[in-house]
Amino acid sequence: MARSPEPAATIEQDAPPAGFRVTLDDFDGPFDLLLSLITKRELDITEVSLSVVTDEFLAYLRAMESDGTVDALDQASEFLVVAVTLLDLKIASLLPQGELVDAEDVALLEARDLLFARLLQYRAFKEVSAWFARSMAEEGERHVRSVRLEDQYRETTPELKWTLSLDDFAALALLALTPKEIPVVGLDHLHAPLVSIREQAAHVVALLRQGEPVTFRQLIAGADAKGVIVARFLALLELYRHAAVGFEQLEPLGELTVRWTAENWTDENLVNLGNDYGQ
Amino acid sequence: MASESAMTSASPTDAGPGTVEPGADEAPARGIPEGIEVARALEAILMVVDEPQSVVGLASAVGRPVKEVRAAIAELVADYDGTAGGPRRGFELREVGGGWRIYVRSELDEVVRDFVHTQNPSKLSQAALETLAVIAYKQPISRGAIASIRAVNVDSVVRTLLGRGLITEAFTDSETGAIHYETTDLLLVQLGINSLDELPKISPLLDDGTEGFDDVR
Amino acid sequence: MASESAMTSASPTDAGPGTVEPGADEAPARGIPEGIEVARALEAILMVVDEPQSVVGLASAVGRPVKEVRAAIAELVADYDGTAGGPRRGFELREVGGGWRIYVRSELDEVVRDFVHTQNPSKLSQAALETLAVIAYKQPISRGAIASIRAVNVDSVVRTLLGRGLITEAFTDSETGAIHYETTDLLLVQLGINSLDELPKISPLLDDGTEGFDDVR
Repeated sequence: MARSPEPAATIEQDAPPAGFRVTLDDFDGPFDLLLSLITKRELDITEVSLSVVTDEFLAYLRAMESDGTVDALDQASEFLVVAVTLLDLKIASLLPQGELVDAEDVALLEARDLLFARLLQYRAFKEVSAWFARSMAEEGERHVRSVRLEDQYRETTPELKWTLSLDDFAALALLALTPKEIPVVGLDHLHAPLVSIREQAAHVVALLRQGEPVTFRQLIAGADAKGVIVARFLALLELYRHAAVGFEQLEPLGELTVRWTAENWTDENLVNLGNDYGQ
Repeated sequence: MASESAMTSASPTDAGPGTVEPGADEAPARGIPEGIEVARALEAILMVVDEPQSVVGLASAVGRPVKEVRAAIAELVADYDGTAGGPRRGFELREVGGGWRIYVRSELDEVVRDFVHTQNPSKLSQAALETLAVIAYKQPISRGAIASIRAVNVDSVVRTLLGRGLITEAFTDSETGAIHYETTDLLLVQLGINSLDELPKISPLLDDGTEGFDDVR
Repeated sequence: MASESAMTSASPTDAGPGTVEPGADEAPARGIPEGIEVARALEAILMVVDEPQSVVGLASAVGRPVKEVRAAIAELVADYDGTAGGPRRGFELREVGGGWRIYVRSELDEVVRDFVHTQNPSKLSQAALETLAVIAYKQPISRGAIASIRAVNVDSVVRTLLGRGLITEAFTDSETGAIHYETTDLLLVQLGINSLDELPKISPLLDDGTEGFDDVR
């Protein structure tokens, strides 16, 4: 059985976390990473020592994050799903085992089975791809008879009937040369109309920069669509990340007050805001 | 056009029950000159082809029943292999990619190499090979489904495979608009196999948690 | 891919007067695998070459003395002609223009001609026309580049267009080895124009045509 190729990146087991050097490019997705971690520890997928592998997986994820290599949301999310599942499983294995099987346990078991099933499937295709590579390499060495047609046959092939006008020909070229994009599944129907986080951030910033603390309720006043509320909330989180706002909440689920705390804020900050969300 | 046949995956190799075989009794529209064996006509045709030839195609070319042509091919294979009394030839007749073609016998590939200025296509990346494997076993399959098995975006890899002619668009789902892909005969040729049935079985590896993967061989 | 052999015209056919003939005593630099007759190696080579091969060139390829190769060729001629005990093959080994090449035996010309005709209908397929249009507007262009624009494998279509004399090889990229194609005067004649400058302009849309295909050779 073909071992998955060793990743070029190395884990330095005893080095401090800062010593991790990982490039995302070395791993073709989360399963690739997970599989290589499992293989490295020589563990069976079904008897994975979850704890160790989960820690390593998360370490990679963290390193990727700090490298800034996780920029594409879709890619990061796949890694996150796997990480979260692993983490769940690890937590479950650390907790004292109760006698009762509750719904959460069942859900965890299902999550584990699903993760392992997908991982096994991934491994199966990865392993069989070695056969593809080998067969193609072997067949590439073979020589098939493929010679120029003897002149006597070449000369007697039926004469070409050309029916295309010059304009038809140009039209055909235009058709053929028009980029044949692989159609992308549209996401438009998922949020219609699209709400720009940046636009909503501009609204939020405008309100806050007047100086007075503003409650979240006030910030979303007049928002007529759920998407707008979500976008303003995300905008707030982004602003918090940039240390532009502070929060005050006296009791859990109580009124949330937002205060403008940015010392030097330029419109350039605003332009870059929400880039992570692709909007 | 014959050249297009490399793109279609339906192989006319096996004439189904519904296929009309050129009858032996009918006067063939074209055919072999009096007194010449079918095998001889076949080897003449095999000298000029540049693509695998299906049994049905060959039968139509020589104006003989498929059954007779199939027997003649078997005879030629044995003949070239040296199991029919003659020498083991430097070439062989192989069924690859849904048809028959003359190949140099593999032990002589080395000797022949210098004579053929082949432009070997650059090797596929590991990601491309794995994607190709997924498509080969799960076809027809949409890009979304491939991406979910591989847990990565596969757009550029799919484009590479399309450009290489190893996969092609099978159909577009009328509801979702998702294009489904399937492998081509060219892939079979490059793998040196005659049909998808010759792919290695991978089901044992999928036995655990195979729910929803029943369609995987 | 082996099919490239049909495209290359360079062949070591003519060994010039300065060619050193491999001596029988010297250890051959390359040669035939242990236990395989010279005739078998020769027929392997003859199956894949486009151009007639000189005896000297063949001798050098198999690492044997010219005399021995000459004898093996005579043996093969008799073998294929059926005068050595076996059947009279559908192909024959003939000396033409100072070299040896495998040809279809003349009594089977008719069968092969019919076959070739059916394979080459008098009208070009849509795929061939589109490919031709791409070449006309983007020449000189490599097969890989055509494939990436058409998002399909174009090998056989290019072969058809070459066979029809509508395109020709412009040059081979010395670095990548990729053959670049251009259209011929025959296309101009068919289109009724004097030069490529007279092709209707469609350039504005072409600029973005190649984006995103970096990974394709």
